[in-house]
Amino acid sequence: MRARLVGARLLQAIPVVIGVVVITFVLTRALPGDPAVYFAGDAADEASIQQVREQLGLDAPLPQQFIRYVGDLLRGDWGNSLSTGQPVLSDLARRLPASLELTLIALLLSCAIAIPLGVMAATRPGSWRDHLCRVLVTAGVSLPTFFTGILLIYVFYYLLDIAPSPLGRLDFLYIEPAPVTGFYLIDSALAGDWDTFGGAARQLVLPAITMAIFTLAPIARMTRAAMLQALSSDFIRTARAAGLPRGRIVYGYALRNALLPVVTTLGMVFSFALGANVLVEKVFAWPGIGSYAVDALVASDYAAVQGFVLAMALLFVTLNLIIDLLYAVIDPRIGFDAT
Amino acid sequence: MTDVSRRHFLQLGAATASALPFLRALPAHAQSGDVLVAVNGQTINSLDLHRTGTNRPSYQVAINCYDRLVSFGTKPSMGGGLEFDYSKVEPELAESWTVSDDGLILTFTLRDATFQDGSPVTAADVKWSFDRAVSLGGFPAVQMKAGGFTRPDQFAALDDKTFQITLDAPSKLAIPDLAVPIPFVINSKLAMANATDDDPWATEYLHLNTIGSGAFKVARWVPGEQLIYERNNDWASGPVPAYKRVVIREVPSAATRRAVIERGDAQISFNIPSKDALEMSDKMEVNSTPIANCINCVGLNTKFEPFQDSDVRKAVAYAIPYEAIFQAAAFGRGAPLWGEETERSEIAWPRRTGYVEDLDLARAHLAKSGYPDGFEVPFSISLNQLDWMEPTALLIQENLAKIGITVTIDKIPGADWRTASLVEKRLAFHLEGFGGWLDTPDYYFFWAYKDGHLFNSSNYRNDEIETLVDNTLHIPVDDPAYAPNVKRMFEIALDELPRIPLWQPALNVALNGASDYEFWFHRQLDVRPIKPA
Amino acid sequence: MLRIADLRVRFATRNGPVDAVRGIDLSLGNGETLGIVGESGSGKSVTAFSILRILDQGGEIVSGAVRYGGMDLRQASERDLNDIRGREISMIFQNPRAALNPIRKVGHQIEDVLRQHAQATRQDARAKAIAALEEVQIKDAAARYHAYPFELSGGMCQRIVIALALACRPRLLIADEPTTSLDVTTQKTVMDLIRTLARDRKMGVILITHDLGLAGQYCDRLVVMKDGQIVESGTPADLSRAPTHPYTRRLVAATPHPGKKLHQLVVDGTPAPIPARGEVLLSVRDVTKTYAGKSGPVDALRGVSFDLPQGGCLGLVGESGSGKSTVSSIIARLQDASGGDVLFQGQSLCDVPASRFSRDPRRPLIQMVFQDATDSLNPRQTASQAIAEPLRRLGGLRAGARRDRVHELAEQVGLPANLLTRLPHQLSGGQKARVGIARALAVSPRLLILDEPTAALDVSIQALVLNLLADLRHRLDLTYLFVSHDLSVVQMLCDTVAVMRRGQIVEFGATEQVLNTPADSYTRQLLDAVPQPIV
Amino acid sequence: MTGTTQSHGFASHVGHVMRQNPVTMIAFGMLGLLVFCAVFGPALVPHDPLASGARILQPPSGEHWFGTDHLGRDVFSRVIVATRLDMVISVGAVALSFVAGAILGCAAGYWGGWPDAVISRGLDMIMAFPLFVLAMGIVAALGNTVENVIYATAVINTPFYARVVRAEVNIRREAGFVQAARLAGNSDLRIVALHIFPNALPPMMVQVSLNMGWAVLNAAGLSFIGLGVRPPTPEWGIMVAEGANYIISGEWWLAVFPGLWLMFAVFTFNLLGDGLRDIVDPRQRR
Repeated sequence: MRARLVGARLLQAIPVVIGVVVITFVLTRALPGDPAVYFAGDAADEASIQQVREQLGLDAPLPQQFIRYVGDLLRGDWGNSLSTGQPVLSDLARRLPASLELTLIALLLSCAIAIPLGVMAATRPGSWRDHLCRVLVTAGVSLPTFFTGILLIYVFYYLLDIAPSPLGRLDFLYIEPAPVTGFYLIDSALAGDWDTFGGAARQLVLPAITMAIFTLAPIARMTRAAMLQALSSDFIRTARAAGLPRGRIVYGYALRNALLPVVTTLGMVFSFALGANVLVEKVFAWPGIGSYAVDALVASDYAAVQGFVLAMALLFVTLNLIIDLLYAVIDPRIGFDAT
Repeated sequence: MTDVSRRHFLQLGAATASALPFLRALPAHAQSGDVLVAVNGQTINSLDLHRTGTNRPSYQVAINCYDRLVSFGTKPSMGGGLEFDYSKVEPELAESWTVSDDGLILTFTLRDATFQDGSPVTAADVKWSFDRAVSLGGFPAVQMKAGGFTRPDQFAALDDKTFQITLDAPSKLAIPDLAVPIPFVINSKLAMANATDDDPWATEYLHLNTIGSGAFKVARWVPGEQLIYERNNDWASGPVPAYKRVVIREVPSAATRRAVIERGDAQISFNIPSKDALEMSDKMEVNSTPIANCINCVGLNTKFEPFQDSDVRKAVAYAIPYEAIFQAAAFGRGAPLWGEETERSEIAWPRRTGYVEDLDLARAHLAKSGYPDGFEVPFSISLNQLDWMEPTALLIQENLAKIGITVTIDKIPGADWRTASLVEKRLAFHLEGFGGWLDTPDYYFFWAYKDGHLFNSSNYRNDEIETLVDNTLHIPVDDPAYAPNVKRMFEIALDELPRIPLWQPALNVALNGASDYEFWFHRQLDVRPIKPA
Repeated sequence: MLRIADLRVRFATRNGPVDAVRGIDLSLGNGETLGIVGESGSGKSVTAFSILRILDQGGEIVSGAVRYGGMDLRQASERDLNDIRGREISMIFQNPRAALNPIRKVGHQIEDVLRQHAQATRQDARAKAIAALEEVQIKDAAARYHAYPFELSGGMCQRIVIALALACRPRLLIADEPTTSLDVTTQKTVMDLIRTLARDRKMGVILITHDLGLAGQYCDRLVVMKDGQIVESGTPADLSRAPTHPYTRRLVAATPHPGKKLHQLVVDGTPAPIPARGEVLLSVRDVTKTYAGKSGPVDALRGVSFDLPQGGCLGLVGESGSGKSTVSSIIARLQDASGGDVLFQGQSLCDVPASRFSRDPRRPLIQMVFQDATDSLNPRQTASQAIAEPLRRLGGLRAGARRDRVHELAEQVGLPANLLTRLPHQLSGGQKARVGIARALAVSPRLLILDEPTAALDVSIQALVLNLLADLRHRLDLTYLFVSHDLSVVQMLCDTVAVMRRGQIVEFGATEQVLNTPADSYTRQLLDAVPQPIV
Repeated sequence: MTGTTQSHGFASHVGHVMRQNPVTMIAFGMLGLLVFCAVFGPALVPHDPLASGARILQPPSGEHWFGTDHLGRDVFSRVIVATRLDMVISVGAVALSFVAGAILGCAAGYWGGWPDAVISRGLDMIMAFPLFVLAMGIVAALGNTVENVIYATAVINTPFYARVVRAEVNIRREAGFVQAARLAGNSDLRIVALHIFPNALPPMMVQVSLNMGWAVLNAAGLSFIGLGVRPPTPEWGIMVAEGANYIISGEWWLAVFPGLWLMFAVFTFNLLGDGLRDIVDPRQRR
């Protein structure tokens, strides 16, 4: 039954991915600037620009370019990025884990703060704690991430000297762990190299805090709303009447029921954060896909932009699938409805 | 991180590094003295300068990892440290050379040098490399052409140590053009071993590998993150560099770059904003070298109505607040180009223009023109060069408003900037900052004032300039016709004013813990001479 | 065993404090079953919640004492209370499915309680939970242990709630409307189960209900509550024979049972004349309806036919899912039939598709009163806007005339004019029902379809609304199609009854005949389930 | 039931909502300040926000409350004057996406079937894009103007509204009052527009308040990347982005004041949500 659910989900995703491919193609071609001119170099003349254009296949009419692009995609060739000079696929393979690691850590941090906050607010709605919590998380989401990031660097690195230099995923001091998953924390742990693990963790702290501050609000809000609803449900009254202690009622009964909308929100926040990473990555010189996309976009690097968007769309589809499966784990009702 | 823990980790890192296979044992700590860390804001996108799409920051790989036949000498720079001396051509891979009397045949004798795989450098390698530079097209071919090198049949390997070039016409630019980064010498045997039928010049292999005889080789390259050079201890063309390893770290945020260099986590921050240069100069060594043959100027596109009127152009020139711009946009770094020329020789370029900020004169010129009541015009600047273009544009906008010219500022994305300003030349009013690699005025005029040429973003055409440039470009500097020709060019250009020079920009480089920086015309970091402070 | 003295409960609401319970005194002896009867808002549930101190957010016990054994529950610490809750005093609720944690296996929920009160260890919890399930007569308890609430029927869920409440063998059970959301047939078995268990265990029971009949049947003693106060108490027999308080009298009168006449529902009611029956107004001919279900087509209607004469009142009776609502919405032209025809005044209604019927000239002639008055009023429209809505679209009246018509209608349905500017949430259930009726009458329909118009109302309000409907039928010469699940209501208002089951009419005839000599076994079953009159 | 009694009722309802929730009251007060700055700011600021001066990079003082920037312009004046533009961007973007989302959501939620399938997949498609990058792409492709920033922000916001509306419309399309409206002779279009959609307003208002703040942040982010409003127009995002380069060198006021003001505005918008919802929710009326 659940397998069918997964299948139906994947089927639904196909038109979405196709649409994304088409829109991205059109959008990239609408970008200003002629990549041939941009990449032909500083002193290139007409002839050499034309030469570059032909090499890039930009002289063909658009439909033909599109057909060739799709053909390449189907063969697993995502093209070469002009600005990094590498195959887009290998660029993404290297950079995606960096972004994912950062986003996941940030979200973990965010959840660790936001969910208890939301629960606390929901158990005392209308109290000063509720208002304070609301004001705090709202303040967090009101700060532009690039501003927070720079402020944190200034204070913790430049002034206080407690944070490591904001230069990407690992200080010069450490050796990159052998790539298994691409997540430095996991790879270094697998290798048993705890120094590198510590180094990678240190680098993660400031950017992760920056992003976590920004993502607190939606999670805390949704936790509060879902908890309020769960706490006012009849079964909570049953549990109270049966003499179950408060902690068990709040965390065992109410929170587990409230998790469903929270998981949905988490999914949205995750995909949103992955896209909004751009600015944080710029500030912390984080070699993730966000900064990759910006550079590609500014340089009209078609293959890179297309590859990035396609990767994100696939990730989004996968993420939704994971969330659906998570639902099924949390809520036994899911999966039976579909029949 | 405290110093104690730094040291602790350093030891651990070193221990682990030595235990690992050679290629993986790369990073080590910056403060160890063997390693130089340099930060810059741009991405290196290829290790092969000849490849299509290779960007400017990547040129440094060609400089640091490969040798050319010749190089320029150095002289003390007014910006601090040393800078290249265009008048002195010095040997690099070539031990010596001769020029035939008619100036058409250049014969080079190579020194005993080896590539990094141990094989000797031969004239055949030079021939293959030069053939490649003129055959792959794009920018390399254009630059080679400036020196008169266009076809493989001009190059010949006479024997293992003798290499000969035959020019179609003599030119004073020929030998200097061999000192630019383009004609670097590649290990042709290794390259050909990695070539395919589709890729006879091994561009895919050279894109990822450096196979030269230069001072360094690229040991690791992660695009968008860092590039690590490792010293070639057998470098024959110069003194062995002081650093064993150089890490070029990419840091997009200028604020972060500043923090890192100030805190001493990097030893060199290359191409820093002028403001930082000004402020950091009392804390560390900051070199601000005015870039040779480079001018930041205002472009007045003569294809557009108001700017066809020479009085309008003069009105604009008198309305520009030069000093305020120089302070706001360049923080006084570089060389002013307004007012009367008193220091430079008559044939020096860039030079002061004679124009000053004088709103009354500006109004008078505008009143004389066909647009006494002013007009409206968009002013275009590039998003990629906002640091100097934006303040400049704002200040010009403000002053022009005072004489009745309404300006709207139009930010153009980096990808579109070259197309719009240089290729299609469709920007009416804009900023431009061309600098010529070869440091002669006629070379600048060739690119920036000749009709149809790339950097002539003003669509300027003057028949006399056309002739003058053609006649002057290839004759030697000591030719009797040279000085009068050049002076006449200046006269016409500064009177007609298709471009209004503002100032000669400087390249700012901060060093904290390193020294012996040299400025080069290619505006890339040459790490070979750098030593620990 | 339990003594409540001068209990007062106050709720802090957005509109200021509201006194929900205003000083009640109650006592309960060992093994006694006490019924607390009252309509919605009377404070009966709040009283029950106060005993265990599980009031909703904002509720507060202002004064009074709740003594259980020797202990004042009002003063007890939360920890002491938690030992009493579920072990000494347990509670069961209405809507049993919602009362169970939807994502936890029912067996585990019972185990939670057992282990909380140290009645079971990790090892034997499961066996004890299954035993508790068996005690409430759940067959195959070991399999049910693994079920989730959504997999069980409502009756089964209520058994599990009871098992959960009784797992620790409490001495007092508080049952808050335990059967309200259950089918009539299930209601009886659940109540019987509670009675049996209470007797076996010598357990005290407080039964909270709005249904006087039900309370009378199962309780030793009754108290009647109104507006947070006890208005009368006594044995069921006393209360029904000689109610002293006027409210109790009203309540007793309003409780319907077979054989009761409509006007008897209200104190001093007079029977409304029945309009003369004319020609056939509505003729339903072999109507079928098939939905595209997830696993193939679903036949909602399998050929329904009947005639309804002008001035008649047809009761369409059936349980949920019988297709009665589908029939009514097809006649109301809210949806199309798959087959068959509906003739109105001799002309087919089906030749105009439902999506275009809103502009048909016959639109005003067929109107409808909806089941849930709250759901059927736009929360953003005031009462007068709601009533004026059909006038605006179909009436063709000017603003002034429209306002007059709205006032006229309000008067007809007995809605005070000062309530017309209120929004639905500011009106009571009965008032909303009147707005719904006024709206349906606004464009002077010939046929009025009444879709369970009183199902969501308290009995006393239901009595008034039913009498109003009878009165209007006479005054305005209306024809009614009355859809209901409640035979006791239908028999009072309708002159013809159609019993529906699984998309078909299984029995059709004059009300008397169907009620007294049902031909179909299903009709008999329905009749049996109707609660008997008190005593 | 005349107009006056209703508006009186509305005003007292708003007053009631404010009194009910202190945070809402503060938020509306803050909004009042922002609106005041947007309307009267340009007329009241002490300096011309565009005029450069000789005193560059001056720290805050009595003359320049927020200091001056790298061209000697008064930061305080620029911050206040920027309020209007940023309000226009956020209100414009939110209004556009509100309308588009409402139409799409109503169509999908009410009619279901293939319109629903098409619209939902279309929305999924937008959501499958990394939204900020999509906004960048749109602005880059259409050109660097305020209007395009508004369009781009509107496009990436639309799915959120459409989804809320779709869900709200869908649960109400068979509601009793909708059936009643049908019986009252309303056409489908009328029912959706006048009966169902207004009931979706309360949850939409929460979305509106969140998105207004997000729109400002989005515009600021675009400026940070270098896409956005044209100079020398004062705009908070540009000012923060430019000022960010000066933090390390000690000119903190360049980024901090616009950043705080930006935060203040976003904060205000975000806090408004619950209040706005209560105001448009008739059930909150007494």
